[in-house]
Amino acid sequence: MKVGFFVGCNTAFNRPDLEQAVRFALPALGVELDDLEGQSCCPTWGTLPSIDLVGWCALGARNFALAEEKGLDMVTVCGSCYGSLAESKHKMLHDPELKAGVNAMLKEIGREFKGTSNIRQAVNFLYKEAGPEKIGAALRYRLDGLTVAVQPGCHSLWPSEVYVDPEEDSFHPAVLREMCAALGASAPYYSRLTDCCGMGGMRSTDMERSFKLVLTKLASIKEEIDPDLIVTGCSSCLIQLDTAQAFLQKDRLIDYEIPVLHYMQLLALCLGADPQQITGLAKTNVSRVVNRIRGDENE
Amino acid sequence: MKMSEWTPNIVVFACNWCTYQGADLAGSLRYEYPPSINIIRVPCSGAIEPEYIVSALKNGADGVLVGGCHPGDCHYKEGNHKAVRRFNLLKRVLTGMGVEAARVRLEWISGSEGRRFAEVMTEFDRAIKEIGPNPIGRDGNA
Amino acid sequence: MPRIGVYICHCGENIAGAVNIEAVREYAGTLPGVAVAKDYLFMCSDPGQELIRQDIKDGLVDRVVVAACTPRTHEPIFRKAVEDGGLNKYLFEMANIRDQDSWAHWNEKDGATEKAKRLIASAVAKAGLLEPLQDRFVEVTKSALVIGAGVSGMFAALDLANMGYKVHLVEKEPSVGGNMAKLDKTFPTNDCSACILTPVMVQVGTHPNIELLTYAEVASVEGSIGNFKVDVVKKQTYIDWDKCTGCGDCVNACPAKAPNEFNEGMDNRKAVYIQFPQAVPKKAVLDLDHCINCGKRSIGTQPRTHSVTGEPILAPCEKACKTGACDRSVAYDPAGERVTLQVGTIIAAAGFKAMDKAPFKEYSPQSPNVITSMQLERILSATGPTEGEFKRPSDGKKPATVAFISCVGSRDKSHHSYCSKVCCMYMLKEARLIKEKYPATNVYLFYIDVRTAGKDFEEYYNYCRDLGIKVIRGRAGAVDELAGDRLRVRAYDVDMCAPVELESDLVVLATAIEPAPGLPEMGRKLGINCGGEGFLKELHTKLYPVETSVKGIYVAGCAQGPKDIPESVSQARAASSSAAVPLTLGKVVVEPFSSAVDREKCSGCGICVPLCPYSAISREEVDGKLRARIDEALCAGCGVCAAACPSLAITLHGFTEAQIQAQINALTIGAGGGKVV
Amino acid sequence: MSNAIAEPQVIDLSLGELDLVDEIKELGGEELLECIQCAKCAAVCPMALAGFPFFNKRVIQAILIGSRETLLDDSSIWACQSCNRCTEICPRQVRPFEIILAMRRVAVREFALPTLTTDGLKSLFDVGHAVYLKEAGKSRKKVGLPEKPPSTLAHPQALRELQAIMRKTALAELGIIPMGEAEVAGSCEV
Amino acid sequence: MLKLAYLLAGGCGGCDMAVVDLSETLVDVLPQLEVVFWAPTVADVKYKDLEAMPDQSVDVGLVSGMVRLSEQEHMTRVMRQKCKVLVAYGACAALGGIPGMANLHTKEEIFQTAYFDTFSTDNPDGVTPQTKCLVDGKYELTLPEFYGRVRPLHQVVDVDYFIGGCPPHHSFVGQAIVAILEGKLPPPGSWITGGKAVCDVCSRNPGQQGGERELITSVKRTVDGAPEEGKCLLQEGYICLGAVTQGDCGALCPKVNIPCRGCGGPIPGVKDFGLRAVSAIASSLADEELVDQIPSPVKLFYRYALPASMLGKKVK
Repeated sequence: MKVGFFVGCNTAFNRPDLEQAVRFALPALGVELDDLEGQSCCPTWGTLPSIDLVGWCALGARNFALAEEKGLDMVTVCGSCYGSLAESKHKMLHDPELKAGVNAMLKEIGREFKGTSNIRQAVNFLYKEAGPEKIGAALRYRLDGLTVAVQPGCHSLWPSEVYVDPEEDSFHPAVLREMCAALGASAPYYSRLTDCCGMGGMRSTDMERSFKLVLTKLASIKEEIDPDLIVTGCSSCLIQLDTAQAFLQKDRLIDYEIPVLHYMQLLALCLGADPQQITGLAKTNVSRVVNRIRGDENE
Repeated sequence: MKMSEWTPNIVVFACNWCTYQGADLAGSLRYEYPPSINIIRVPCSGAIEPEYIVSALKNGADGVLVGGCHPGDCHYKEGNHKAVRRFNLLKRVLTGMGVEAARVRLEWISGSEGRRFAEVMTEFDRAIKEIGPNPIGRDGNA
Repeated sequence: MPRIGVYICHCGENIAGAVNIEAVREYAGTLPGVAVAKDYLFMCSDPGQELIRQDIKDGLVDRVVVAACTPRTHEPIFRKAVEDGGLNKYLFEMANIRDQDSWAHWNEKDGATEKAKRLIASAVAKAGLLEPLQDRFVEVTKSALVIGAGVSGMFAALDLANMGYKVHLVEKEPSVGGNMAKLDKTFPTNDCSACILTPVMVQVGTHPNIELLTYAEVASVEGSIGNFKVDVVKKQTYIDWDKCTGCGDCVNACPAKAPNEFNEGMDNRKAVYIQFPQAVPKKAVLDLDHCINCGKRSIGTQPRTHSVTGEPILAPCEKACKTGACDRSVAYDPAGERVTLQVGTIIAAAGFKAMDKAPFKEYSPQSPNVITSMQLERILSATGPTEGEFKRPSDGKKPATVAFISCVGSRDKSHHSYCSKVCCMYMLKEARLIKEKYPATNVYLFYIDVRTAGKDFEEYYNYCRDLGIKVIRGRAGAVDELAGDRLRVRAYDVDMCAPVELESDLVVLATAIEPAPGLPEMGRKLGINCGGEGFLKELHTKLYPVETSVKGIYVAGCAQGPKDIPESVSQARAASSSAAVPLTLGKVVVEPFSSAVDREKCSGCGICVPLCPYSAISREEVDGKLRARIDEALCAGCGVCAAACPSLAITLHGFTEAQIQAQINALTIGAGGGKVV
Repeated sequence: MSNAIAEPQVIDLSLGELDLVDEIKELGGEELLECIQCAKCAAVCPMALAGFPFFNKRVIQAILIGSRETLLDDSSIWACQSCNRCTEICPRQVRPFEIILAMRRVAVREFALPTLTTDGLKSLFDVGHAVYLKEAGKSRKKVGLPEKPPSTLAHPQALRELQAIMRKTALAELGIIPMGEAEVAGSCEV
Repeated sequence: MLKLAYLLAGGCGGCDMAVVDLSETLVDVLPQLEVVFWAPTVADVKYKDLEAMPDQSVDVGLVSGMVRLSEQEHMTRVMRQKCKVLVAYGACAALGGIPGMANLHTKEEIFQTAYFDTFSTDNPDGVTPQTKCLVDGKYELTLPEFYGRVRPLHQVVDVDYFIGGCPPHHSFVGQAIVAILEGKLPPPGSWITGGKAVCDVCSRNPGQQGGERELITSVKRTVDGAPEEGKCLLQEGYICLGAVTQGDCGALCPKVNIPCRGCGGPIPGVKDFGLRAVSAIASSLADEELVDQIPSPVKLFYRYALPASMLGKKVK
């Protein structure tokens, strides 16, 4: 099968290693990627959605139109992209007037939004289209004995009505945990699993307050699970959890560091990708976990 | 007549057990809707003869609405089933005779749907204003 | 030429505040046929009615139009005035210029005034064509049906039975008692529910005038006030109740288990079971869905014979039964038994259901320690799964901290937008019961608003707060599971302006009161609408709170909307009084708005025959020709036949074709429609 | 309990700008008046948990009493994470997040928006990405990717399409994006 | 001697044939009749002859056909002036008839089809009927004006009696003439008919067979197989208008498996034939979906009665 890869901003510029992980893992599982040339920002919440409802939807609709023209669904590893695109599509499909307004704008650039393509969140997409079993069978390395804490990310959960893969109980998400289990890891429940990481508008507005949320979350993870690794389903959560720990350590609010990877990075690793290419930009020390997974620990 | 001076004349045939009650409820809850709405009380939407609707149109009413009980809720078991069949067949005849489909409407409004009554009437009045005055009776049609 | 009197009501300010009465009265005076046009502050008052009576007596008018409120409430009052004045009471018509005019167009005074003129013109046009009609009377069957044997249904049944009327009391469960039988104590007096309810259940079970039909459901209702024909299906019990003594031996012997509905699924009952120990009637029921057919003894088969002893191989239940009530060789009809009842009036008291916790995912319903209030009632009840011991479901430990969450499913547009009315009080009651028994328990109540309107309720609230129950204003937003089967409640304390968290051993969801399953369907069988909220709709919220849109059918208890026990009982007794009136009178007036065939015009085509929902139309031969005939006693006056008659041979009295046509003309041509201005 | 607001200010209700309600409804917060201030949204709002003075419930109440300046003087509305948990749990289907978005739209129209937001918008217009690091080419190359992602960045015609759309939005009216030829920004991280 | 005038207005002449069909009956009544005018089919009298007669000098006037042309309107008015009793004779005069279906189109549309669009039309100069035209540059001819709509007789002049049928059944024509001769006439404005539906005389009426009518469970067209012998056509799903139509014909069509199409006109008192049919037929459908299966409802229900209907013609 073939899908459009919606890269987004954070992945492309902040964590291209994650982009590389996607470009490795999906084809390895038989999913062909299309680049959707000319795609843009989703646009993210703090920009057009906060200024102009129609403008927000128009930019989202342009991205959808690129996929529709090729008859493809889109896959993203970023929660914000997923949320913004899914929500704008939902709005346009439920408000004919809005859709007409958007299409009037798109007409001038020779495009049209029909609503025939979906935006899919990469982990849920793989869960549904490949399934844990097939993924488990394709692995070169397994995570047996590894304990991970999952962070699905708010944008794959709420509001559940706008998403195309809503089979999850959004208050007790299980997909990411199951997908980690498929790699051989143990991914136990912890009580602040659905809590927000504090990235996004909050981090831009007030970094200190944003870190307060990370701290509460990390404490719950450390105390209840004490994992080897945190696995996120969202690139924003990845950036927040990966970078915030150094600040918190500096302020002596924590005295530990838990490595953080996006699920697609972990998957690419298990499928045999070059660790440097797919995890090389992590700020937390992921190499120990990486070596352990690849059995390179003694090298 | 200038369009700006024109306010529609709308005749509503309301079933005593639901839409008529719904209209009462709309009033007692003070939901507003345009005063162009004129209700004729009938015991059941199944008692409405096609002639009533056409005669209202022929007399120059700009819109006619039939209000009955929701399917399954008819006070007389199945009067509204008869009403919908007649209405749909009549509508086919009327559109065949060149009457705008939007001039006649059938709505199920229960006695507890005061708000909906007001909303439907407001919307119908707006829709009628959009299509303009009823030409029947104004151009020597009959 | 008729002489029509038009009487315009100000309704205080209600009409006069939006409608220019003077202009309307002047206009009414110019309408064809109008002899008198008057207005008065309150037409329905005695001086107002006197205006009408006097004008009739003075010979000034012979038709009356009152322009006032809605005929749904005031038509009978004015008809009486017309009759007292000496006219046939059906020579009267109302123009609804309040509910359907002034109230709805309060901010458009000119529009409201013009509309009042049109509505009066329409009423006058119809009035000119009114004909005198005679009321009909039908004999009343002196018995009643009460549907539902909860506290409302039982009181309604007892009242009617005590007046000397035969009452059929139909209950879908095996025992009477309803939801109240599940409760531990009841506010505001904290009486033990069983102590006050069981004597009533016994009375109901033994009253000579009450025929109890438990484990039964209403299948269909036909007829009208005075003479309803009701089909009731007695569901199959697979136990011969004539022989069953309720000893419970079969229950003890049965090895098959099923979730116990009476204990809200918190423990198991047997496949053969007695609903609860105080059940009335105390009879066993076999639940075939959970029966495992021990000894291959499926229902309706002969037992195999033991190869050695030659004895028949019986199932444990029938072996245990000493009276032969449990006999699996009987070929019971799974459809049960159909009984037909003839009754004069019906009271619908079908009760409610407390919502389940499953839909509220944000509150971790998968945790056994997140329970509904109804489940807590069972835990607190001496007849419940813990025999009244306060234990949490996961491990039987006594909770040290309990959190209650209010409005779960109530005031919630995704579930029920109404307030369930009783939750605030039952939460306080449950909190109080816990606190009184175990004062060391920490009890927190998370509220949106505390609503304790009711006699002695605020005192109850104050008492609870004195006990140290903590009330947090702020609806809980999440319940997280913690290690050790504990839970974390997350809320925002509005008074502290801060998010709060509470670790708790037990979380109680005050789930909404919702219509009992199947209530809308029952409403349809009875011909009563359910309101938007799904409860049976009363005729008028204030003036006719127990009547319904179907004459002779009344409503009581939570079938009409959420209410507590005092209110349910009050309404039940009000419904029984209302339902007794036709029974006492022995005959009821049937409005003469029925359809009649003019045989001179009838062509005998028979189109009308299959259209009548009451099978009131037949054809008979008149001078060698087929002509339709309408049985007036069966006709309900819907007018379907009249509207369909190809020969216009059928007249619906009260709403004749000519009358309606006159109204149409008044509203259109009369109002300037169709003219090029 | 340290984050409870300790120093409340007296609010003169008679100074409330009541037309704010209509403005919010107009700009996408249609369900505003359904709110009964039950506080369920606040119970799980990241902003409330992180200690921001205004968050869903309080933003709505401030709008309802017409306290426009309070909201404009404070940056809280821009800290909303768009997590939409409030949308999911609101028993009144108010969609509190949409109300915050609508309030942001009000703020933007009064030019009460943070610099970072303006930068993000400019960057979105200039390169098609709200988040853009000029130095990213290097790290992309480091992990074996082309310097530019296959987006508007690598496709000038696509960028012109995007800019054509953006010129039709309120951005242009408000003068946030240049009307003439674009000047490519340096980097922007929102 | 009864003076009789007969005018064929906008009709096909079929009604005239029905009179002739009376055969022997006609012979019986002829000695009592003096036909003063019968244009254009039977007697050689000119319009001016009728115009010259004193007003109210003719006892009975029959007009068959509808009014579409100014000529027809003029002659109809002359008939009214000269006749004491004026009868709208046959479906066209009484209801507008088959030609009345032209009221679904404008005059312009009709001309477009008749003078331009049809396959066999050769009209290079684009000529359409004019009220005046000059022939050979010297003879001015006048033609009647073609009106915008078809009207039944009563929409032009006061009509005393109506007789339906397309054509009226001859036995019934006889009855009517006898009634006129004997002066046993109902009040003016009435139909001189039995006033009962086709079902009343139809042997297929389920009631006639000891059964009872049931709701209609399917809708069929006459090409869809043959109805069961003796069974009610409507019951079988063939949209028969017998219940709505006057049955002075004796249910001739249903007898030979043809559903009644309504030529007998509505039962007296019915304002609008088609709407009565809509109400009766729609009410009788067992299933809501069947409504949409009824083919061309306007033409089906208004085959003979469109100009006499409440709307009368297609609304612009």
